[in-house]
Amino acid sequence: MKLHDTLPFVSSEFYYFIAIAVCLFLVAKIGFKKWISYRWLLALVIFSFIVLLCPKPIQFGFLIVYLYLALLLLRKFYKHQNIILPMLVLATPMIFMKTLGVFPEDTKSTFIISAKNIIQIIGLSYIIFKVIGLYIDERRSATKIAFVDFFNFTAFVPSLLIGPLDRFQRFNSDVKNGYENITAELFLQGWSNFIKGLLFKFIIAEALHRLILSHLTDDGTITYHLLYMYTYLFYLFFDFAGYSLLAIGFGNFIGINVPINFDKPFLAVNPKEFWKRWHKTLGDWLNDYFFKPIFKYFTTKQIFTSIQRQSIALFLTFSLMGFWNGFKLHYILSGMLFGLYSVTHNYYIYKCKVAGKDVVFGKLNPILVKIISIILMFNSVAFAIYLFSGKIL
Amino acid sequence: MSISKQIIKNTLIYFLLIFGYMYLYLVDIDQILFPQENMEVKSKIDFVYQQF
Amino acid sequence: MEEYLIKKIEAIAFTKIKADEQLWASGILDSINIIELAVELENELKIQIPFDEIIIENFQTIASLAEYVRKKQQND
Amino acid sequence: MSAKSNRMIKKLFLFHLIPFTLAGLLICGALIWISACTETYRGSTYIISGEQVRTKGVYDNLIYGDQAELDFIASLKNKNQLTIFGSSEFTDAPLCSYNFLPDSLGIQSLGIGHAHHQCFSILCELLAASEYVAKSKICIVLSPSWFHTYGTNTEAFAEFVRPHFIEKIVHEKSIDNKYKIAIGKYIHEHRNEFTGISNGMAFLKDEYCLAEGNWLDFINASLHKKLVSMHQNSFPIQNIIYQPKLKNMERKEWVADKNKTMQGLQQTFLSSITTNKLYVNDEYYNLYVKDADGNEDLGKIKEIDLDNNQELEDFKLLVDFLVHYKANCSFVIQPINPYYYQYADRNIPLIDTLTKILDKHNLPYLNMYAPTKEAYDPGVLKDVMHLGDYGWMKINYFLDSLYYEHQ
Repeated sequence: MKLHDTLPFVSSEFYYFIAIAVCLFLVAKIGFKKWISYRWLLALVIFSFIVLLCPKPIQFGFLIVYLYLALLLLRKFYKHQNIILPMLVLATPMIFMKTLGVFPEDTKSTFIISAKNIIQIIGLSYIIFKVIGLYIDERRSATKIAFVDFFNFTAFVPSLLIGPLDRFQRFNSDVKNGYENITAELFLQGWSNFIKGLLFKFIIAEALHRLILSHLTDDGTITYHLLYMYTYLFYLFFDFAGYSLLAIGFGNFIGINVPINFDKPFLAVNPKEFWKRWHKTLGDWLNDYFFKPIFKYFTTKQIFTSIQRQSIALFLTFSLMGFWNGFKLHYILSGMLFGLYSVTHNYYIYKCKVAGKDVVFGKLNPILVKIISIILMFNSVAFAIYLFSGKIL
Repeated sequence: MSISKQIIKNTLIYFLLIFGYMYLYLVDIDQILFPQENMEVKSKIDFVYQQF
Repeated sequence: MEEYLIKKIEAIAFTKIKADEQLWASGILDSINIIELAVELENELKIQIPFDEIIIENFQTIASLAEYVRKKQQND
Repeated sequence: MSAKSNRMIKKLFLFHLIPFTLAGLLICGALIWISACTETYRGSTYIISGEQVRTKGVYDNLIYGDQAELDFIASLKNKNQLTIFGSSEFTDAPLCSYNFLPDSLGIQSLGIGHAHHQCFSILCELLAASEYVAKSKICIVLSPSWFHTYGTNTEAFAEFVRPHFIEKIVHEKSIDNKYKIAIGKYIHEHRNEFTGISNGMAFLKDEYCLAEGNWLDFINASLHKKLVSMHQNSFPIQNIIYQPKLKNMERKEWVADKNKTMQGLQQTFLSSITTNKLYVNDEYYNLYVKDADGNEDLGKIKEIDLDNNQELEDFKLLVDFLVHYKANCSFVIQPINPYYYQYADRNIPLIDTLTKILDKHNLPYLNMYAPTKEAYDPGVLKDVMHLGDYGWMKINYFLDSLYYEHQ
């Protein structure tokens, strides 16, 4: 066993952990329901992962405790409707980490190295987003949030590393259902997700990487760039979607309906649909906790014209996504590019609505329009993801 | 989804899983497709000269 | 109330709607104009609609929206 | 049984067990089809021939290419030559046996080794030369410190057990399978410590997994073996043939007086020490023994669990090999400096075990181990554990009288 060096779904050791955890839940469901409640068993499993396998368990513990205390204090003393301050308080560790990420890997400064060492915790960005969502959703309810529920939600091992981003209410309703949720049906569904995830991540993504990406040499030709761009897009999709499916599958095994993250994204006809199909949980998060409040604020204050407000809010939202990925130029530009796509598409929809007809395609056959849209969207995404990869910057 | 379609889909998934495992992890398909010189194997760990 | 809401939505979405239309599923409302609608309702009906209550459940149909607005008016 | 669980079982069968079985059948079909398509194995032989160059001195490593390998093989093939295996005591000093014997007596000899060159890597090198080992003059200089490690480390293995050696071992049919399995076991257990697994290493690893591995290793190894045999041209294991042309040097007469030389060397060493009473040379003492505050930082010998000692197992296998292949071999057991190391007597069970094994097979050895300060002959070691000139000269006399005096 590689102690303190096992990332979820990456090292083979983790799969032993899954097997043991699933067995524990099954045994508990059959025989020990009265002895240990579901939420405590879940906490125990997560805790043992963090203590035994997770890198930097102490830092991780500090992070969770910091976030819980911050949450408690905010809920008790901060009665204002404005959510900017709470968001900043909760996001501080993440902002700190992303800032440190700007420094080059081979920096000589021992301060930066040790600071990086302390704050770079797996899944930090995802944990922070989950906690911000939790704060906003629950800020008007008086129900107490128990630490064990908070811990289970934020440190839920399957979605710890790169999502999917769950919501506290949804997650906790599954936890409350507890052992009732562990059914043969959900288990089989989990198994289907799991094998699909294995196929995506460890076979298809791995093959794309080993057989194509690693053999491409940058000779500056357009062929190289195009080949790299498309292959990287598929590689990223299969790797990421595969990971999400594994997380969903593992969640299903132990009775948690982890939300779907990817749904045939390359069939999207426009940016709006794309974000419902590609990393959906992040798209939803950004919409609910960033776009909505900021756009509502603009609208209430009547800043600029309607279409300008929409464009600015959209652009800011996707720029935030870029920054969230890391304070690196290629992440930020790629986020902005996605913002630009959405702004353009939104402007086009606006124009169509005003004119009462399709201002670009006119009366073209709808099937043909759909095909053209898919091709256009696919290539736009490919380019933005290529930018994201950092290969051209 | 119809039953037969689901069966075919899962057959394909299992087939690719096993086949991919064999050719990506058991043997390196790279070596079959792109023949190369026998590699030089080294130790990943540098042992420091130590006394007991 | 229902009449008023239909007019509002038609103006915002540039389209004609029926009284029992599924506003979200049919794409009449989307994440952008749903907020514009909420802000206009806030201003004209003098109610407060926090951004995290602008969700599909409250805006699904004319009926559910009307009920939500009435509840808000009673509270204020 | 409820309708719901019936439905689940049906689902499990229809969507998982049947597809899995079908996929298995398809895999078999695919394998048959692929093996029909691939060309038959051509096989390849690699011949390394040439003049033996080194008849004296030391190879601290065998990574210097074909000539180093050839010199090593030649050293064993040449029955006049003495091959000496050892570790960190091997330096360029003129009194080291592989320098002194050729220079002063005209006895050809070659040293092989640097730190961490331990029993298992020595065994593997000898296996590669197994066809020449019979009657070869071989001396193995053992360090007690080897038995305080986890056995040969992967760095030494990669540096001494060269790819050609592995390939040679794979192809050599006369080598008993137990040795091949032992190498396979080593590779399997250390597989994550190598940057990769060569074709030859993979072959030996499979041999082990098929013979002694658990069911998972067994399945993997069988599949791997099948796949490799289907694509043998992509995973070639060359048949290595060494054809060294041997060289012989002229013998010289021994001139010096044995006792005088010895005393002289010991006195010179002892009088050169000015900083300590530990019989450690000044340079080493200042560098490693003295800590920052000027205090002596002494070492401690730990107890060894001889029932679970990898190096001891390797040693037994090495002796077993040398006896079985009728090598003309001898051993030197080096001391440690008991003035520096406390509890040097904790190694007594180890030394007893080693000597018992050697006695059982009537193998000659020179035991220099001293468990107490009183038993220690100052100057044998130049520092805490490395042979000095005096110690090397003792070995020179031992080797000369053992192998050459009566010729």
